[in-house]
Amino acid sequence: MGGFWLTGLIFVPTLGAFGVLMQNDEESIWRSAFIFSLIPLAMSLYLFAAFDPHQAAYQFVERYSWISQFGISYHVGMDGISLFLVILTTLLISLSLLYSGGGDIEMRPREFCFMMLVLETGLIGALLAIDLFLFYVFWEVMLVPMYLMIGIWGHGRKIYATFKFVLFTMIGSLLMLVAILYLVGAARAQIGHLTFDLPDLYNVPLSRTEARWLFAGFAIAFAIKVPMWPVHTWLPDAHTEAPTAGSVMLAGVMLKMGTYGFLRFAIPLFPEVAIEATPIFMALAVVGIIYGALVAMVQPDLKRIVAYSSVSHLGFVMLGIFALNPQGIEGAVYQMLNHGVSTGALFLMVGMIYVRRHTREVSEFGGLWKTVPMFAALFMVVMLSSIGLPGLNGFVGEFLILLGTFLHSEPAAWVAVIGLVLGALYMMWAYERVMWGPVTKSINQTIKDLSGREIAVMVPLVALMLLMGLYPRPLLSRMEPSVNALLDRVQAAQARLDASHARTLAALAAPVRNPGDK
Amino acid sequence: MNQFTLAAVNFAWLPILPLIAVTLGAIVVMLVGPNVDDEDSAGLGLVALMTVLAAFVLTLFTLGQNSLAFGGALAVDDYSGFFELVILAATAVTIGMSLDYAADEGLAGAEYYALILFAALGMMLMAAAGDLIIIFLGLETMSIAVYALVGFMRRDPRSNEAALKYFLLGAFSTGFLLYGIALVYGATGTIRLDPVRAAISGGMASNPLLLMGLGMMLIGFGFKVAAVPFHMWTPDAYEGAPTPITAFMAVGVKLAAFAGFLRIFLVHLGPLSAQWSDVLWVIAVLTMTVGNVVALVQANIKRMLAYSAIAHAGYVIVGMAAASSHQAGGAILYYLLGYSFTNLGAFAVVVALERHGEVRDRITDFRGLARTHPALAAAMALFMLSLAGVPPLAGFVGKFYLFSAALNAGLVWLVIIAAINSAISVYYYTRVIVEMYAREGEGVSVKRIGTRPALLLSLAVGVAGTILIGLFPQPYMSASASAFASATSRPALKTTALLR
Amino acid sequence: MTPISYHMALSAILFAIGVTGVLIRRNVIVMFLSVELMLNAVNLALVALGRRIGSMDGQVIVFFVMTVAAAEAAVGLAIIISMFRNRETVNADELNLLRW
Amino acid sequence: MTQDFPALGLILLFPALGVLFNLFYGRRAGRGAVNLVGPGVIFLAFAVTLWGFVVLLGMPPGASLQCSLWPWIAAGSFHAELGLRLDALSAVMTLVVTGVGAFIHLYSAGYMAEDEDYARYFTYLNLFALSMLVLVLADNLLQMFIGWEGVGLCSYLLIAFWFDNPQYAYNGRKAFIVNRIGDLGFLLGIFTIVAALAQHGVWTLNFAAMQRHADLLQPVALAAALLLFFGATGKSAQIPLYVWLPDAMVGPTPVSALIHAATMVTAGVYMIARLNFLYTLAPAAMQVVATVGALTAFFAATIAIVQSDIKRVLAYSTISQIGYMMLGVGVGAFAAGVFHLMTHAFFKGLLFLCSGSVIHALHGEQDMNKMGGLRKKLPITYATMLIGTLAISAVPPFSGYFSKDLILEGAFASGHGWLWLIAVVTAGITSFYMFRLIFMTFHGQSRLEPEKAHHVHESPAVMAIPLIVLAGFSIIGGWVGLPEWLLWGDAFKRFLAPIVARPVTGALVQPGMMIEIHRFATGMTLSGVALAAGLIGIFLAWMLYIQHPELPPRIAERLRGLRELLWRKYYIDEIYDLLISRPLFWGSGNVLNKGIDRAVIDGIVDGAGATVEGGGEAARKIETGNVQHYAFVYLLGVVAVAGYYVYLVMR
Repeated sequence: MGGFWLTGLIFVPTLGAFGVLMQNDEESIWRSAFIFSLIPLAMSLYLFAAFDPHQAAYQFVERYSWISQFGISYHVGMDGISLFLVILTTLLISLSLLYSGGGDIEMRPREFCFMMLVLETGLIGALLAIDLFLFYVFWEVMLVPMYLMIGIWGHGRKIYATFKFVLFTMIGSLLMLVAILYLVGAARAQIGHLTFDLPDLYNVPLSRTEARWLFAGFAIAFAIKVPMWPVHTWLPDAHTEAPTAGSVMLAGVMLKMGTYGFLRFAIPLFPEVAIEATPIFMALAVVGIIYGALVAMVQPDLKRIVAYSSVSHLGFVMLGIFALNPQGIEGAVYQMLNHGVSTGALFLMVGMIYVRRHTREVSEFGGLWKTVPMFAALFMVVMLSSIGLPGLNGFVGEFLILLGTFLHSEPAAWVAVIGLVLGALYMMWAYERVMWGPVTKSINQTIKDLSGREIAVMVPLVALMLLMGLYPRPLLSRMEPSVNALLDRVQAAQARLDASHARTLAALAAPVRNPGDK
Repeated sequence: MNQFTLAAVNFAWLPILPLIAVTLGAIVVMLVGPNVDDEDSAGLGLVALMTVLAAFVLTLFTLGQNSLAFGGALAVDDYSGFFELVILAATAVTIGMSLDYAADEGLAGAEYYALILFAALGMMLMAAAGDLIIIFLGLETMSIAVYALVGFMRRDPRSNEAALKYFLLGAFSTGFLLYGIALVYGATGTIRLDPVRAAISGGMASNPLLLMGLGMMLIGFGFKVAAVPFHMWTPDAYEGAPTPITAFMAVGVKLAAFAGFLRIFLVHLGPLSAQWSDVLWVIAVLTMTVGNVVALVQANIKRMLAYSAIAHAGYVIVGMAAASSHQAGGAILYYLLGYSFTNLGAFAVVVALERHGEVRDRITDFRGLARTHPALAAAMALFMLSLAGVPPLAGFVGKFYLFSAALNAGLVWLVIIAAINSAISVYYYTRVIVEMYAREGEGVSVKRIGTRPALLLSLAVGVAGTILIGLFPQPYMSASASAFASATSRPALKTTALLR
Repeated sequence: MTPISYHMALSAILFAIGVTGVLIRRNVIVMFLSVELMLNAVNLALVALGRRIGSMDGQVIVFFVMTVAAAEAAVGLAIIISMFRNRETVNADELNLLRW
Repeated sequence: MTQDFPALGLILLFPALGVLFNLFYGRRAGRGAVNLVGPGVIFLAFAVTLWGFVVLLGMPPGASLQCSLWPWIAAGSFHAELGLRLDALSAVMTLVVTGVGAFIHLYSAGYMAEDEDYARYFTYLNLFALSMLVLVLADNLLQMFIGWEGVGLCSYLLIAFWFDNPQYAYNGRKAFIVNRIGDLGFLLGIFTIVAALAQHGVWTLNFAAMQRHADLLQPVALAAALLLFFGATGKSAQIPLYVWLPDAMVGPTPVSALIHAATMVTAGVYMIARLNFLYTLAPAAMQVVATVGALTAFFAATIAIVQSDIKRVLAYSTISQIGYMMLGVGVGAFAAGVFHLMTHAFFKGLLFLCSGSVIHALHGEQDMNKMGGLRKKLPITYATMLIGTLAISAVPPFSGYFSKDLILEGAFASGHGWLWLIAVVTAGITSFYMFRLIFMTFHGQSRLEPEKAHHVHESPAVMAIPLIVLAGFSIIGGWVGLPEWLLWGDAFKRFLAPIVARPVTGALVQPGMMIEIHRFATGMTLSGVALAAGLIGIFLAWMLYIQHPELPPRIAERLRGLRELLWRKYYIDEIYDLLISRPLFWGSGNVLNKGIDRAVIDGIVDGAGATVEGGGEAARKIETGNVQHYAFVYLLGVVAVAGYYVYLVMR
């Protein structure tokens, strides 16, 4: 094991970023950026092959001391959960770059590629970090390029969108920072030395109140990123104003950072609180599912529709996570990937249509199938995957999530399934208005069908949709051990909770006979 | 006997060699000054720069030993060494960005650089003070020089006004500081700091003279570090002053003031921390909040940076309020280190934008800078992010260190307030970035940075510091920690007899 | 001999007068004089305390303070003059180019 | 016993290949190739099915062929594999799907001869066949769901095939959404079953395995059965979710024949028959199924009376007929239900194709008021359609007679007197409106628009052949269900018995047992009554539309209210629109989007921002520029600090 795979994975993009700065003419900028993004993609695919599917522990671990005074180390590792999110990242970055080179980004391509590659570093780093400090660093690092991408290459009220995006996330993450520091302090009291290493921070003895506050500190930061209802309103603005590639990365990977954070940090660090908080989060998730779908339904702007659909889909993910059983969590992880693929594809296609017509208003379109059949057909497939049609990827995730939810709490599942109908409703309605019906606007007669480059961008995604829909096993089997490891912690916590309840009951029952018991 | 004095000489002069060097440099500049006309004052600047570098090197030699010179008047320890080095670096950078600024603005070179050197001298004295008088002397040497520098653009009424306000209020608050010194002297019977600590650790926690004096000194320093509500002069002075001097104030003056502040309160009044940490708690909250909130609505970059400087003083005071934590001292020193480099860099960019006559100090002047001067814009963005506390830059790691110290001292709420504050601060720092990158503007055109080596160097120092201190903090952290430790853990009074 | 508290009280009163002067007088020169009054009030306290403690330090500081005050006066007046050159006023209320 | 039979995979493979071919090469390869491949793959699948069927016949009763494909979803202990299972039940269904399907594909080649989008058409059609076969051959519930939603998708695509008409597009979506609503029930049903089994550590959705552990399902049987049935009401257009089917008629007529008559809409019945072991555990659920079926049958029939669009009449008749099937399975006569499913596939497919041929001949005219007297012009169509009509009117010896008879028998025998009565009445209505259709279309004098009148022509062979074939089946198709006292008596029921009539441990009703009518006399009486009802219907239709064509308008006049009620399909669409869609959209738009999202949440966010900024504005105003104000603020600080220390000292 070992080697420098993960470090390479994280920092090759950074090198690439500076390599791109060297380039001058537009052609070579795009080409070099794309090539540099292919390297991590290849590496991540190799790691997929080299990954030991039976091992729950972190793999390809690297660890070097960084800030010894705080026991902070550069500690990275990969497990069955981060593996796929990393692959998703590398893939989407490459595709976004490939796509953006085709005319979506006219101005300042060099800076754009730079941002994209730095963003990749941030995302992958955050996914692989095992040291809390390191994680926080990457967590913030990925914020900056995204913020600049929206700010520079965005449209419309991009300034408002960027500020909203940054402030929302910043407030969350700073509170998380405080929580991290407090946790580390508490750990120090127990193990004597400062450490930010995740495993060391498990089982830090905390009073129930402390644990609750700390969990809140983490959960708020992650919930904002997810985003869960009601802290979701930054998302539609950010998505809508962002350039296509920005939306793709934002929806495709960044939102997963929130859900991933729950899986990697919030829940394993404070399992008891997580268990106690389950009803709240399930409720919020369900609200998000329905709410997001309903609001998406009435959006006039294609991108806003997709954006709100993300709120709904991520609601499913959160629901699955807090089902706290294998079906739910594996479904959630799977759904993260699905959402990355299908929503990424959706944003790409919306971008393609935007490049052609410079509008995203649904009402501006109609009858596009007549003029751009290939586009329309691909869009149909993507849409079907997004609404979870069995046989495509979306269904696997949603089914497992709902099953897990059902096994955990039936009412939640009963409400959540409605999201499936609503999802189909707003998607198909939008599709119908854009692709079907007569061609109302003469300008739509003239738009061109997909270019070779665009097809090249879409094909891998569509292929993934089919593959992941029909043969999810290679993914699920690799997740299983890691998920189980997580669940073991949860079950242990459950046991502790039950025990303490039992004790309190006993104490209530016989306060006199055994006074020592409390 | 003779050998003894020699030895004494050899040994005892060493600690003040840097000071002497700076003084001599200043005098030389002043003497040769009149023969040089203002347009090519750059030469004088180089002389001054050389002086500073010389002093810097000399200071390196004073490191490692931990003693008192001149019967305890000067503390020769890594603490003073640390501050002196940073101060000298700041001075060097200031001179660097002044070189063609001064020529550009037609400032009288001789006085200008001499005053900078004298100010530096005062700052170093404050850092090295082992004695209330030296504190006072250093403070005044620095202040008086800076008053003059702020008002250095004689024809510019803004400059005059800034100087006058700073001067009046400065003198005003000197009164309070001095009153504080007097009372502490009265209470403890000594003006040497070590004996003060010795005296008060004898438990005079409720001695009215001492407490009142402590309060007064706190106010006096509060003024110099621009803590709310003693901050009112800051924005005006920063805005009116020549930009390099603004940088000098934001970094040098602050460092010196904190050097004295920390040495007196954290080190020598440490035993009484129960008596002042609550006050600092309140002041910290006020300072951070006012600084950040008012910075939000500033349209002038220098004024904005002034308020940001106030806010950062607030963060540092958070660290002071956490005196009970062993980390506090190191955290503060480290924070100041990172803060200095970042701020110097930021001001260097502002300087780079200015052109004789034209004031380019409105935030909107940065509009479109990314298009016209990508390098400058990138540097500015870097500094803004560091000030906003975005990892892995110096500003973030500093905050991180401070906050963990404060949490370590149990100041959870203070830290949460601080966190919320830095979230607010993100807004106005990123506003600059938005102006540079996101907004469409023709973009100001300025002399290519490449043609101004000194300025370029200053920028480079800023960038390098901001990145390195953030990315590889360990050495700087241990340096800060040990520097602070050396001030607290001095072996019992070991004076070297010179003026005995 | 008079108890120390008398001197302290006197110096406090002088100090307060100085502070009041700074706050209420509109003429910057007078304000500056008030500041000098404050310093001298402190000097009085220093001398008195020094005498009570029986150490020279008090008096020594006073000398320093007086020199510093002189230097301060020089710079201060210079600033005021250059100010007056540009604005033809020494009225504190009219110094409001820089605000907000 | 089960035997591995990998060839089953071919049944899916051929249509799949067809899909790929038509999708990627269809346009380039040209119409000829598509017309060859499209139907061809289905005929191949049909052939394979026949092969399997023969093999199956060779095996002892209750045997099944299987072909396991690959493991699919697995998480924790839950796991679902993809596999195929051909037993008596699925064999019948598969034969119907591939057989009838093949001929309808063939017919399509002619019907779509003028449409330039033929490649897309056959892509969809093959995809439908594929999904339907996945549904039918599935050996587990989850895989069935793949097909279940897949066919929904295809019907969506095919209803909206001519999508440039917004109305058609809307109808397509409506169909899918209504189906999805039903599918929620299906999904929740699956969950309920999984949860119940999981409690006992059994993790499976495989039909055979579930049947083995049927006793574990007892506690949730009712819930699961009802939920799944809700799914069936969507797919099979039963009350309350039947509203989509009539609108689905805007699709190409072969589609209506294949999807909305012969195969897809009967999936619900098939599913219930498949899960008979579950339903027999929950008599109450079966009661519901039977009742809903009967009522649907009746109401749909009544609506059909007044329709004037030839395809809509058939659509409502389909709903009504499926109601019969539901009644059948509901009363435990699973075999009867499936039997009717099969015959119905024959004659209703036929009827639709005929109507298609009529429409084709009239260049898209669908209004029966603009037809009449076509008997001469379209002899083949007329003949075959008449056969179909006789079949659906349950006139012996046509196929419909035997299957419907079995159902009625079952209803009566299982003691559902009322339902039986409703069914009989409905039988009467059915034959009435069907013959009304025949008479209005083919008899009387022509009401054609003149310009259409002269180039009316009989359909080409490629369309005529399927008509004839299906007509043949509509006649003989029922003979496998001759009463047991006749010839090979009751072959069909005996063939299915091992699947649908197996005693279930813990079941309260024992299917198969209860519907044995041993008394020949009773049997005869029952079918006599039903037959009578049918004949009365025909007679009435003859009276009204041949003898006294002037009467119907007057009656309509007289019973205006009733007619309006039926014409508006009992206002169900309007009610749904009023109660569900409008509030949904209005609420989402105004309450959620404008209200909560914009006003409340963003209001709070921006408000907070504004507050901070306002605070800044206010605080900066303190910075008046007047140095003495500064000194004053300073002094305030001094007083505060001094005060604090005074307090410390005094304390």
